[in-house]
Amino acid sequence: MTERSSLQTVSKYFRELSVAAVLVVLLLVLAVAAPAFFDAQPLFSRLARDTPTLVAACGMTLVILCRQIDISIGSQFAVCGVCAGALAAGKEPAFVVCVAPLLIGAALGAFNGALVAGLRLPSIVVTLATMVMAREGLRWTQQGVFINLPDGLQWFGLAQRSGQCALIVFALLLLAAMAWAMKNLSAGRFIYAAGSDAEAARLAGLRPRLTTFLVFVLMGALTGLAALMNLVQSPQVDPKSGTGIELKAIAAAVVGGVAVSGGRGRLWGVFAGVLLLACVNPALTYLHVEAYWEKAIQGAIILLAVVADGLRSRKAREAS
Amino acid sequence: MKQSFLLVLFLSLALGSGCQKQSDSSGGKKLTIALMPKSKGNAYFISCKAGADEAVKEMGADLIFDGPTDPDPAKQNEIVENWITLGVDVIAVACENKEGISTALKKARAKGIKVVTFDSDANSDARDFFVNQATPEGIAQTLMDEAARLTNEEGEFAIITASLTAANMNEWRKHIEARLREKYPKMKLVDTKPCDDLKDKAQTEATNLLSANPNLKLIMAICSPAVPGAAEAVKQAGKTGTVKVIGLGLPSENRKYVHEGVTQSVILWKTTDLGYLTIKVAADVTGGKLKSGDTTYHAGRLGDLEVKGDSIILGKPFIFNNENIDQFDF
Amino acid sequence: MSSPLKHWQAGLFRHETILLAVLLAEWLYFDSVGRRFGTLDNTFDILRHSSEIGLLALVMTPIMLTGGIDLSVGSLLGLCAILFGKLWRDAHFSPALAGVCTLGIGAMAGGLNAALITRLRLPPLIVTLGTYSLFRGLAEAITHGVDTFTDFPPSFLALGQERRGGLPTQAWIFFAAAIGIWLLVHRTVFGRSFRAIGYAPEGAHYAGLPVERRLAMAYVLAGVVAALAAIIYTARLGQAKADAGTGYELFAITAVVLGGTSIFGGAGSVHGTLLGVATIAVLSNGLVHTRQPREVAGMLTGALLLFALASGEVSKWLAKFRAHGHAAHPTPPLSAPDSP
Amino acid sequence: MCKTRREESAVASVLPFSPAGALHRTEAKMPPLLQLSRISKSFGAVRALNEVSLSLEPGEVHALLGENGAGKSTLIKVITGAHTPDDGRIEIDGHPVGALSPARARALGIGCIYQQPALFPDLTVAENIALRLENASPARRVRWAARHAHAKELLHKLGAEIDPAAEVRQLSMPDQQLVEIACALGSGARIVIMDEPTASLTQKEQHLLFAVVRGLRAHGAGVIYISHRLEEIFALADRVTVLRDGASIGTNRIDEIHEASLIKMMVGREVATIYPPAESAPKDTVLNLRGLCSREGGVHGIDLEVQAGEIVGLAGLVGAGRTELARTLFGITPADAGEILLDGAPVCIRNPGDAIAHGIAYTPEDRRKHGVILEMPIAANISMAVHQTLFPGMWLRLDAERRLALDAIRDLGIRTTGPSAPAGSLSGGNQQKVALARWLATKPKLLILDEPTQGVDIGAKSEIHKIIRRLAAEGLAVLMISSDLPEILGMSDRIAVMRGGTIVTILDGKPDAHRVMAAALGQSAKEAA
Repeated sequence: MTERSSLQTVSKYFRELSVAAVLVVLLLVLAVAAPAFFDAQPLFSRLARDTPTLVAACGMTLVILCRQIDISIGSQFAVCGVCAGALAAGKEPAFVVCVAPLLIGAALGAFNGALVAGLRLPSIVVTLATMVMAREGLRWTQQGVFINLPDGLQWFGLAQRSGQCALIVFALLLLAAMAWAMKNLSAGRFIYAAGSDAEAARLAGLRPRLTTFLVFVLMGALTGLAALMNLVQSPQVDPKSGTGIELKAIAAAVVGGVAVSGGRGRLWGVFAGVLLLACVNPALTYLHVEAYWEKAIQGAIILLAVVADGLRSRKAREAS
Repeated sequence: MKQSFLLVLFLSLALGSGCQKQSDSSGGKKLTIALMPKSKGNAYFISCKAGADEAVKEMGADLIFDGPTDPDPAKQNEIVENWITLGVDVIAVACENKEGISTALKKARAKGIKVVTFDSDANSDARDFFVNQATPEGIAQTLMDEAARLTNEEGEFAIITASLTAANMNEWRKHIEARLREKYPKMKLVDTKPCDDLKDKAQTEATNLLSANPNLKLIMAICSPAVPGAAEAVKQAGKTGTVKVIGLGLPSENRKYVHEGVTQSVILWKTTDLGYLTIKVAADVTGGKLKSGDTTYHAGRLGDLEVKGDSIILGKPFIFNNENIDQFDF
Repeated sequence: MSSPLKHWQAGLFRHETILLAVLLAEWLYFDSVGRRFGTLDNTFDILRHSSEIGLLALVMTPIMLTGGIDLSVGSLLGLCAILFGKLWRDAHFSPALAGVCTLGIGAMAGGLNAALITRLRLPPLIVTLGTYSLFRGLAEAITHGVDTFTDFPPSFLALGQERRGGLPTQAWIFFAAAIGIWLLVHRTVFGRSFRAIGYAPEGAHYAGLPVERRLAMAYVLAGVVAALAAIIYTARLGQAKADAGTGYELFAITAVVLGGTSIFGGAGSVHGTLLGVATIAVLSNGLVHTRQPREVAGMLTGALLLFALASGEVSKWLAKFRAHGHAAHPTPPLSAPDSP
Repeated sequence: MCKTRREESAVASVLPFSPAGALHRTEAKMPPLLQLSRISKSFGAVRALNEVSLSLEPGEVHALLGENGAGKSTLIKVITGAHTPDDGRIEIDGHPVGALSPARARALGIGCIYQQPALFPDLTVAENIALRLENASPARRVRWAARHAHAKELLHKLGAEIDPAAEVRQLSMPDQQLVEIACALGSGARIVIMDEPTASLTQKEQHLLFAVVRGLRAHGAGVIYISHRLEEIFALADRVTVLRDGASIGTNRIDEIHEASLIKMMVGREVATIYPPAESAPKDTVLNLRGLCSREGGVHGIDLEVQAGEIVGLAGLVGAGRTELARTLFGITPADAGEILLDGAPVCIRNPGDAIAHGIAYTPEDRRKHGVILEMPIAANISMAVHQTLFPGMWLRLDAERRLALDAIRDLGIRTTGPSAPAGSLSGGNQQKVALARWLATKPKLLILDEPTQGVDIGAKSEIHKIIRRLAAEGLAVLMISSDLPEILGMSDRIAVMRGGTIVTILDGKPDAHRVMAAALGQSAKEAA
């Protein structure tokens, strides 16, 4: 009985476990081949560098669970970062600098959400459009000039190590909180419901379109937060920052087992996905693999993850 | 069905309007200079543009400043061809990729448009003059020599580049490695990482390089966002001073790190002068004041400059360091 | 179809008609403002510059009609370009032979997408997201990013730079491809199947259509045409490098969607896609002629995309008013597929 | 074993109440539970509801009758707040209520069982029920244990053996329907609407459902009950309201009206409910199955013969393997053992393509999802299975296609504006005819019909029956699956009864309902009677 149930859990969490397994293997290889990988300092700053991606991936997970997608977060990220940076450079009080990117992100997200949920336009196209518009608009106004930040802002004025720890802990708390909420709060279940079958949700009185809209707003706010968390890690803002983060986030979610058809997937899987993808690139450096293999290997990993799943569900189909 | 019919109708209309437009010629009363950076939204070229604007104001010419949003030879090529049909008088280009753009530039010259290249050259038969702030060899050697000086000619170092496909940086890397082989046998290039022209990625890459190669002596960042990125990584790793940082970048972006002693030296030329000179040359080539065979050229406020063959020498790359960096505001 | 007036009204609200109006407006505006915009040379420039992305957009159309998407075409263009270069320079193939091989390679790459999508029933978005990185990565790995292929024989470069019979050479290829794909989508059983699959994959299966074979066909075709685009690209620039075609997939998708093809599959047309490509190409070209900075082109394209979608929604509403109330969910396609 | 337990619990839930008691309640004077006055609703130009009035007394089962497209579903959606009416008034307990939203309607005690279960495939049974019953405040903490307990209790009340932790996507159609019913049961709604709840239910589950309905009535709730099956109406309803073309034709007490006049009200004309008689003697064998098995399909040991010109009815409970057998014959879940002989020759069918090539045609159960492609023109739908023959090579021949479609429209009497109208614009019956036309175009030897008249209104139903009979007369071998027992009995020359994935018996001649049900139910035959 017990082992049968344990088997069930295994099959239920197969995806999460398989990703975690791959991650563990990779880490073991590194532990043997390049123990330097686990030195405290690089480890901490590496993790800190990855917190923005994690936050963005959490938001993206919600969006995909809603059977939507948002490829504009890279541009949102840059816009929020630059605005926050400008405010900071303009000697605005710290809390303004911290709140502004969240609000701006939320506003941008609301724009996407309004078009997707309100006008029922396909999200991939809407966000494709807003991505280009935001990115080019920023390039036009900012012309790629860095913004130098005042000294007080980096690590929120904390010491470097404690600042990094703060970021990491905060990101993990956020993840845990969201994971808990997705499982144990009605709001979270509404998101699953809306993604699983919007019409059924409507008939059950759950207002899926409002849910979708709010998820986009949340996505925007989280993007702003991610931008802020990236901002405080260096004394300058690069107006090109955030380029490609949308692909990272989507890839992490997919590798973590979130179904693009909506309604299926868990944040812990996404966490594993983020960690895995975040480890690949440094691993290449530590194992002294030539950099030009990077893209190919990342692509291969994404494919492997989905192919494994595909083969498994195919077996399931044939077994039934 | 209907639409496709309308489409045909539309195309014929387009061509029609084209044919009767053939005749009109460029009424060029005012000199039109088209200036193309490798990519828009790049601080380096913005500071070049500052100088260009200055020159244009001096001579009262008409300046078009445009380029691809991301460094893409195909798009550069496209814009040049658009300028040809637009009928500009002279084109000044910073080439992302020699061959990629030379075809278009040749076409421009065939149409009687003067072509000047700056920052990075095209094939020599594709342009009239090259405003030579520094040849790839020059840059590479300056970088390598500086690196050698800082590390006493021995130890490991790593390079951070924009992307593995950026043509001019690959050129520099080639010459750097050549220089390394012939002059500094005791130095070793351990790794080369791309940063996609993003400061954040440069910082991450540098962090990994530092701990993956414990006895790294120096990081050489050959694209401008990478210099502050690498510096920040070194600083965070607490290796300020033990691991040197040098690279090609703007003073304004690196001043802080240079003062803190994280970055030893930033190598660049006076970008505003480069822009200024480029426009001057462009104007005078069209005006006929500058012909091939000249050996000196009077470039406005820059005074007389040496002309080597078909390239005007702005001067050797300039090394910014703690002493002099505050004198420059770009 | 009852009265010509009604037909005209129906046509009025068709996406393609709106788009055509936008295109004409663009053209007339730029023609009046830009001094040399309307010239034949410029028209040809537009043709030459949009032929590669145009090809990708054309071949993206059948895929999106099946409800799929292919993010890997841009990367595949890069991979094919450098493989073409390698075959010609290192394997000493003649350009013609190298070209043929490249097309074959493109087909195989498309086949990889197809296999993963049909055999394992994986979502195209994810599969091609993977191959998007994979193909580009292979291109960089093979050339180490550094290797650039140049000095192709002029006979080959003519393909991308000369004119034949009054038109740029690649324009002929482009139009041939356009006609071919138009016929494929609108006049053959294959196009029919694509739509059916896009609207109702299961329904198509129950109707005895070879769903997997048709899907595979769409993706393999995409691979071949991406290879063709790679060859033209190489000929136009006279060089092949691993970064060729970066981001082209987004341009292509933009053009297709702008052309009124539904991202959900089923509804859409090749002439719509052509209009989409033309609209974007004319816009970016015209802005150079009116001396607007490049960024504006991007912003306007985005805005145009949203506008087109919104107007599509409006016309759907109007269509609903004419259609039966119960047919409203799901809404019938705006332009009834290939109805004579 | 489990079956009997289901039965008992069902009976238990019936016992305390008697219809008499319910009727007594209705006589007691109190404001109507629900009062709809002159409700109107238009979609674009189409007037879906035209000044419809309806009142629902406490403790009443009020049947709503009408052909497809008469406006029943629209009216329901108005009551549940899914549609907002353009005009008219809604009162509950005599108090007018303003604009209804699904949430508000639920708060007012309105529950609904939709025709196609409106469930979340990715979520568990327990959660599906909970999402329908719990009040929807986002900040609420989810109590999983309570959810599961509650779901278990409700399902047990229904006597349904469904694991609350199972994902709905894994449930069979009838089980999903049961989950729907559980929702309605648990909602404690005072106004319960059931839109063709029996459409996919087996006889026995129907009994469970009826018990639930009577239970609700006895509790003083009002039930609006929609069905095409008149026998159900007469078994359950107190009053019946007939809709036609979006207008209310009239409301009668059930004991004051009889079947014929109801049908007349619905269709607006006399319709023969008698099934067309067999016209031709069966000829030589077309289909011959020997020990057919399909693991994927879940059928085994099938032995069956179908002659040209005869209609073989395939009876049995949903999930007995009837549709599965059809899918196996059609190559969707290919057979992995046994053999299929067509005209005596063994054939191998790996996919629908093969099936079509061998002259097998199949109109699937789920018309909207599999039968036709709603967005595509009628012509395209009809030509879809004959691409090879109609379009030699690969080029479409639109004129030929149009002719084909026009012929079909004429022969089968499809009511439409023209062959280029999207199939989605047709009523259910006409959609079914299009699906039929698609397969007749393939000139099949064997025609498999899966629930050919499910959700089809009476008028179209008898037309489809005539068509089927005519096809048989023309020498086609017909295999007809139906859960509508009278239909099976009326149409079939022979009836093969399935249970547990295989054929348990084949009844010749004209057997009575009891024998069929007995065979279908296996040992618990008496309960079926």
